[in-house]
Amino acid sequence: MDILYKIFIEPFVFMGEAPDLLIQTLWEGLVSGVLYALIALGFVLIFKASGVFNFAQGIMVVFAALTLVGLYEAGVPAFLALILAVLIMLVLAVVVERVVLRPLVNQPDIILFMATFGLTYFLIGFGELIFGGNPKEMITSELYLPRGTTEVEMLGGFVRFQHLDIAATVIASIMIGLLAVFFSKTRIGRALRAVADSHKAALSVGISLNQIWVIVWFAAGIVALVAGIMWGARAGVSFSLQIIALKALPVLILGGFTSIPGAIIGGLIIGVGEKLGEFYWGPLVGGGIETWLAYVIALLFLLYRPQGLFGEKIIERI
Amino acid sequence: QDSVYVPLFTYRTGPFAGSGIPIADGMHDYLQMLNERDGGIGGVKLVLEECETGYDTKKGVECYESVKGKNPVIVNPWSTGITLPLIPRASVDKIPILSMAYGLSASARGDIFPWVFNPPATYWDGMSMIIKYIGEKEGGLEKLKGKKIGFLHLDAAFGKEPIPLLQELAKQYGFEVALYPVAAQDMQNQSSQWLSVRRDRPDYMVMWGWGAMNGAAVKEAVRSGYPMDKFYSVWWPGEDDARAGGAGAKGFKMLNWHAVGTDYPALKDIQKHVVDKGLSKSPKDKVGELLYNRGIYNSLLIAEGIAQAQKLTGKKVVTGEDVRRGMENIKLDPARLKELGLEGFTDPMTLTCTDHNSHSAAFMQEWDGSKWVKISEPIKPMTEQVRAQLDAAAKDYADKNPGWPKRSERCDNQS
Amino acid sequence: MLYREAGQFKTNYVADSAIFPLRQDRIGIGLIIVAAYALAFLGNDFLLQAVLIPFLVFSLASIGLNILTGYTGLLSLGTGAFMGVGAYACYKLMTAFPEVNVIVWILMSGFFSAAIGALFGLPSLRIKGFYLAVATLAAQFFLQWCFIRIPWLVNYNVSGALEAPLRTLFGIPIIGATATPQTRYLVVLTIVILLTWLASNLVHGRIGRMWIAIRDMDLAAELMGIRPLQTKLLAFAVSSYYCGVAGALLVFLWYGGAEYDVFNINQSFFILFMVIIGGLGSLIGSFFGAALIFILPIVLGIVLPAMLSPFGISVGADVIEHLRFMIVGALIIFFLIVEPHGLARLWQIGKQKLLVWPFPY
Amino acid sequence: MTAAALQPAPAETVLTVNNIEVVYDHVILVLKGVSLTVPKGGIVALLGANGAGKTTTLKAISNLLHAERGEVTKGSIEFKGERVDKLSPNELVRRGCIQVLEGRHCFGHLTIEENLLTGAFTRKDGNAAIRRDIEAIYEYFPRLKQRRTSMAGYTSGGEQQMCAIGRAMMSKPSMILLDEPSMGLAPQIVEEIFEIVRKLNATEGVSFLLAEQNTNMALKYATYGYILETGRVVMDGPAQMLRENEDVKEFYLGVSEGDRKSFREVKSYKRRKRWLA
Amino acid sequence: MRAPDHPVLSKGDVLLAVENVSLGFGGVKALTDVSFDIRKSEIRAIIGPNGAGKTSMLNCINGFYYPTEGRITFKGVRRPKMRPYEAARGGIARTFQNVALFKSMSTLDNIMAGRSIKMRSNFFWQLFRHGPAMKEEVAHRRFVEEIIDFLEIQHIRKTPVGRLPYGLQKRVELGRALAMEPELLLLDEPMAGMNLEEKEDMSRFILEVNQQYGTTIALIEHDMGVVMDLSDRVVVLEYGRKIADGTPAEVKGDQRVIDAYLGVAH
Ligand SMILES: Nc1ncnc2c1ncn2[C@@H]1O[C@H](COP(=O)(O)OP(=O)(O)OP(=O)(O)O)[C@@H](O)[C@H]1O
Ligand SMILES: Nc1ncnc2c1ncn2[C@@H]1O[C@H](COP(=O)(O)OP(=O)(O)OP(=O)(O)O)[C@@H](O)[C@H]1O
Ligand SMILES: [Mg+2]
Ligand SMILES: [Mg+2]
Repeated sequence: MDILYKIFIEPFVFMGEAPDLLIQTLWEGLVSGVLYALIALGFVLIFKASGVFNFAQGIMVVFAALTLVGLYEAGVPAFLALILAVLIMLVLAVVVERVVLRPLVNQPDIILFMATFGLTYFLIGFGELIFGGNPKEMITSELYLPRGTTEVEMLGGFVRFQHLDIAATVIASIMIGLLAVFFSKTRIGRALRAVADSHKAALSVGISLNQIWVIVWFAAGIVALVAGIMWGARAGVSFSLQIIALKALPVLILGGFTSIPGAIIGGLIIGVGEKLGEFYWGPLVGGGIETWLAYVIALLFLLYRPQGLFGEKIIERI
Repeated sequence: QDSVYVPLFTYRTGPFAGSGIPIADGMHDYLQMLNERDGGIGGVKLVLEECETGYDTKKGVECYESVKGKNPVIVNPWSTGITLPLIPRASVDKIPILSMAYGLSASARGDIFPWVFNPPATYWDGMSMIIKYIGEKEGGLEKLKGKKIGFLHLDAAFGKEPIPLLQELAKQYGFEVALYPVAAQDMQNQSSQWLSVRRDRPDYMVMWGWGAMNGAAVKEAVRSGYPMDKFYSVWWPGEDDARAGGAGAKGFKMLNWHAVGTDYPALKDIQKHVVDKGLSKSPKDKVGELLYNRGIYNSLLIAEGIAQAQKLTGKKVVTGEDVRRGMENIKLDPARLKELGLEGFTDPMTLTCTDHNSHSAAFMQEWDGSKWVKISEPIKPMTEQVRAQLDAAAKDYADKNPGWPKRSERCDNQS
Repeated sequence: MLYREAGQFKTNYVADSAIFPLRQDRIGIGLIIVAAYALAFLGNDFLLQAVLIPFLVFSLASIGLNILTGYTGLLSLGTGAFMGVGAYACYKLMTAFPEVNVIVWILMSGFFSAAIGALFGLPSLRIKGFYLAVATLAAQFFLQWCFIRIPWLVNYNVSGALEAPLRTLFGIPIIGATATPQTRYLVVLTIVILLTWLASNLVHGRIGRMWIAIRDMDLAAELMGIRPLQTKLLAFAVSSYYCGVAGALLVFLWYGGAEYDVFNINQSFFILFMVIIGGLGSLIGSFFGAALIFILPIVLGIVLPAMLSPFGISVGADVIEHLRFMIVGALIIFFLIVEPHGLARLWQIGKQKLLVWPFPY
Repeated sequence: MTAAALQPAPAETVLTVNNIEVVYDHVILVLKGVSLTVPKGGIVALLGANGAGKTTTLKAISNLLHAERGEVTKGSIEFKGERVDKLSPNELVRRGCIQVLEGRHCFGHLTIEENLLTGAFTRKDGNAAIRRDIEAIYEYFPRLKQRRTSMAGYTSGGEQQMCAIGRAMMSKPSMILLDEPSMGLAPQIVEEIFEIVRKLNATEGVSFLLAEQNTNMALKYATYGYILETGRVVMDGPAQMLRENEDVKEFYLGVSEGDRKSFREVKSYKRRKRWLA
Repeated sequence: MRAPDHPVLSKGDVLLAVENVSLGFGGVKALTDVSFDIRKSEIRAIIGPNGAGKTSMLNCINGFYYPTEGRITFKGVRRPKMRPYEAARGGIARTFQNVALFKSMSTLDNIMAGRSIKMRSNFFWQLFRHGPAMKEEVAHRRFVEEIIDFLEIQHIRKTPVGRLPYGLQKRVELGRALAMEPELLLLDEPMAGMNLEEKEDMSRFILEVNQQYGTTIALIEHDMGVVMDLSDRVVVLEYGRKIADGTPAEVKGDQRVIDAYLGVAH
């Protein structure tokens, strides 16, 4: 009985008792959710356009951020460094298309997945060779990202809002909005879905896979750069950042691999869910349940909808 | 020319490279300095070879196997995960293992683990020192009654090790413990832990972290407005980790047992003979930083082990077996430290056959916004409590590993 | 012109459905096995301990995952955790019943991971493809969490780690510090050969066909009377069994003690990559994959400095490591481009070319 | 073949395939020197038994072989007078040559209408024109209009086939490579399709290369035909001539002794004569 | 598996009865109130324009779709919500409109896979590939070789089916269905994409199966020649509704069928 009380009553009582903490938890969840979504978005773009699960997205986040900071440390002015970093992501996209994707057209998904793993290895080695393995600080103030905190008095307590978090939320939302429009309203958007459906048929109707892939990898590169800046500002820029990319997996799966809004909503559900779970229920089992809670949440949703919340329906026809 | 082979396990790559690089540089530069300045130790050149582990157990074990054949005099794995599988092998391969203030705490018992050394203090020592220091600040350990101490730790063997002691002390002094585990893959994403901190309002926070976890924790503490002067850490954060918190990190405290900075003849020699000659990989301004000096301390022990071995055996080219004996005879007293050009670099420390750790005192230092400042006299560990933990753990290890050999290695300082 | 199938006629179905219908292949396999045993006496410690033992262990884990992902088409990212279950089960068993021979426990420990694997395989009826990865990821992280959080699993060791107490076979130590690399290698080799043989029997028989049927076209398979849930769960169980045994071998016969961290998600990916690069749905591919992903970096680590030094380039261990990463990454891509179906297919094509040699087709 | 002599002096050719050899997977030799030409505005049928290599030939032309690990190892292909064997498939579509893949290959997750729209990917002549053409296709295939908002993956086999053909037409090609257009279609739709072929050919001068098993139909609409067997051209000639060839009649048209035989009566002992052993 | 006692049926008894079946997908009605029956040992053709619901009908019969209304009785037993594998085990086999072979397996293995439901040896013996497992393997191999001989596909016995041309794939698929020794065989456009010669072969196989083993066959086909020649009775669907049912001759003459499907009288 006691245990039932602890599971089903106590957390809610506590929520009521300290509503400011509840709001703070929700806000933290929201922010993590947005940040997860930002990483997930990179995956979605590429998956949507080629059916490739891009294992290298995590390292691309690191690589992009490192390039930016590395250039800055080498004496390039911040905004020029930003532009150069964008260009380097373009070069990366072109190279990936030429060297990896083009020869592997029409291969099974898992093979392309594996190829992106090769890419990951390469980028880790390459990145560390150039930038070294030691962590760097993100150039937040040079990029005019706000710092500081606003403390709002409410509900008998206070809630802290980091300006950086607010900025991250705004930027991520704008970005996701733009991408969603771009991919759903344009001719390219339709072509992307076609390519993801079948490389062969897309080729046969004259869609240029090469061009499409460069576009999406470039878009994913830019998303990676933004994610790198935001995560870097939060946690520092280092190769350990790529571990975070794993967190994008449940988000992605929950939202559906192919849906841009899915990434954001999945991110929010996971972010808020895991923070609430960890904060209110975690102590029951000694905490640290955050590591798997996200996956369990995703799993529960999947049992209900096997293609994720917004994913394309899995067509089962015979 | 005669030489001894000293492999250095390092990780300049991978997620923990941030901590690994300065340590590797410090380790390398000190020994290299000996080579350059003195032609090695006792006239024998040191052959230094780095093996990159990436803090990965798999590669660490591979490194061990690859150096094993080259008669290494000592191995320092620099990872608890790598140390554990090496412990049983050490006695068979006759290679001493130096796991400096990490690894298996029980291996402090030289009578049970003759081949493993973990000076100058165990994690239990460290925890007891921190609690002691906090107690003193409060005006006596009894004053801790009713207080709450939060323990933020990496959710792995390393981070969990001090928990039993902490709980023991909590019982003894009547304070409360709140545990905040951080999973390795969530190292950089600690917002829920710090939310819980805000909920529980612990009076003090103690951290057992490594790699990116430290910097992220400092950042989060600042973010969530935790009073930094109540935030303590075991000896692993470096300058970069504290710097990550920006101006808000001022007041952050950590335990340490050696100096930072370059105001020592030996460090000057490193600059002169190694760094200035371009033989170091370290950027000049990082020489003398905390983790760099940690690396120096590690190499200091290696060098002393070799020197003592030479003294004991009369041989110039010593083997792993000799160095094991040498290590058991390390005695870093002020005179010896002065001789080495490291006067005041660290507190005196002695290893014996039975005590492979020395349970040395450490001091508290504080981040003043740009550097570490020593703020306390040496704090002695609570020997009694630690001893109990240690003996229980050592006995446990021997019990669980039936056939664990009784010490048969010779002892040179039976007294 | 040694490699010809001409003149080898099969007169009965037993012979025709043999796993190696070609005489040369049978001789080849025999030679390889003999050579593998001979290596125990010819190889040095480094070769045995740092190369061959882990290679065999990873091959076994790859076979396990190959059964699931390669043969049955179910993607799993929980291999590391399933290996962990085997290791922890083995530790519990061998410390609780030290009188029973440890080989028995190693082989038994797989059943525990089989059970857990099957449990986490349940969602596979509904969830497919990359989406299924989430179920296995949940297993990965949840089990890993259990390994840290349940001290009972490690008999309340203070170090929180698995230790390898001394265990013997016929009086010779095979586990523990005093076990020599030779004996450990022989034990691992024998277990791996035995289990590979069993796996090969399975995949070439009715069960293997059912697995492949599910992989190739699960709807059609169901319409032919193959029960999807049972078949998938069986694959999960068998696969996890292999992974579990591999996990036990990894901890006790290779590392000789380990932390929970060796069973992390990276281990899962590591094995998955072996399976893919080796060839999905090929047992021999599992060995190729393990060789490429595990042994190649070691070889590079040794060869690279030697290659660079004649040019007067002496580089640090870290640069070697970076180059190693880059080269392995590039090689993976290269091999995939040359043959997306893995090294096993490359091997097959090689054999086919040899059969028709000297003509190109 | 002497048949070549009967051919009237060829008009301008759009497509020339010159002695190509195709290898799959580096080891499987499938085409062993196939040559053919399609005259401008012609309808050429490619006939042959299962596995003769018709699909492979078409894919070689449209450069889709690469995606299946196939390779043209010998010979050359010219389209409108230019070598195209090194071009990417989309470039070829841009130049006006499009293939309808055998076995439908619609984009399952796109609706029928979106499928048709992707066909217009390479077009630059504006939305109005595209809309108009979509309506035209709906007119040909009213069934598609009814199902325009359904995901193609859920439509019936025949509907998908119509969709694939319609999609190719949307690119306004000057040459269509049609692989088994009649497969899975109801008889009246088959007629319809061939009528469309004829119409496009007549009014817009579109050339066709048609791989078709329905020999009857194919030879009725084609002007010229090639018969392929195990990777070689074994016979070619004007459709008229092929229709009257005794062997073709027997093997492909089923009208050997004057009358169509009932499927109930066929016995296995007949034929087995091949042009190639 | 529960095995309901089926009455032994003789030629001409109703094997499968479809009564008032309707099937809808959201807004789309694939079938509306369709009723017909299939008698033991007959060849029953189902024809109709594209999208009429023929394939959906087969899918209902073997449990891949559940009818939204109506009932299907097989061998006198009504099985609501029957899983496809239960249907297969009950004796219904089929081929598919879009070939659904196991692409990476050889012809032989594909057909052997079709025998999975007939194989019984347990996991243990499978592990060792000896004793009962091997005996069984050989016994079934013998049966499969008969099918291979019958379908004249010996030469591609060991070729992975993914590489086979379309027509041969269809033949292998028939082989796989036959391996199940079904009582009711559902063929979905078995002759699509074949030339005359191959259609003749296929017709021969179908007839022979029907005559030798008394297998009941439901056949979807767009080639009217084949349908008219082979089938005993024909049911015609249009827009999901049944518009005619009868002997080939009757159906051929039906004006509605001509309007909806045939276009011109054949
Ligand atoms: N991807 C492939 N890999 C290997 N062999 C292939 C591949 N595709 C086709 N083949 C082989 O090439 C030969 C020709 O096949 P193709 O598909 O061109 O024949 P087809 O004339 O179109 O036959 P159908 O009438 O059945 O469509 C066949 O023998 C087939 O086995
Ligand atoms: N799962 C489904 N979801 C939605 N609509 C479906 C589904 N299955 C079939 N349909 C629709 O039902 C109708 C009947 O389809 P069906 O495949 O049975 O046609 P068919 O008679 O076999 O046609 P064809 O001769 O072209 O193969 C089609 O319009 C199709 O789009
Ligand atoms: Mg074809
Ligand atoms: Mg159909």
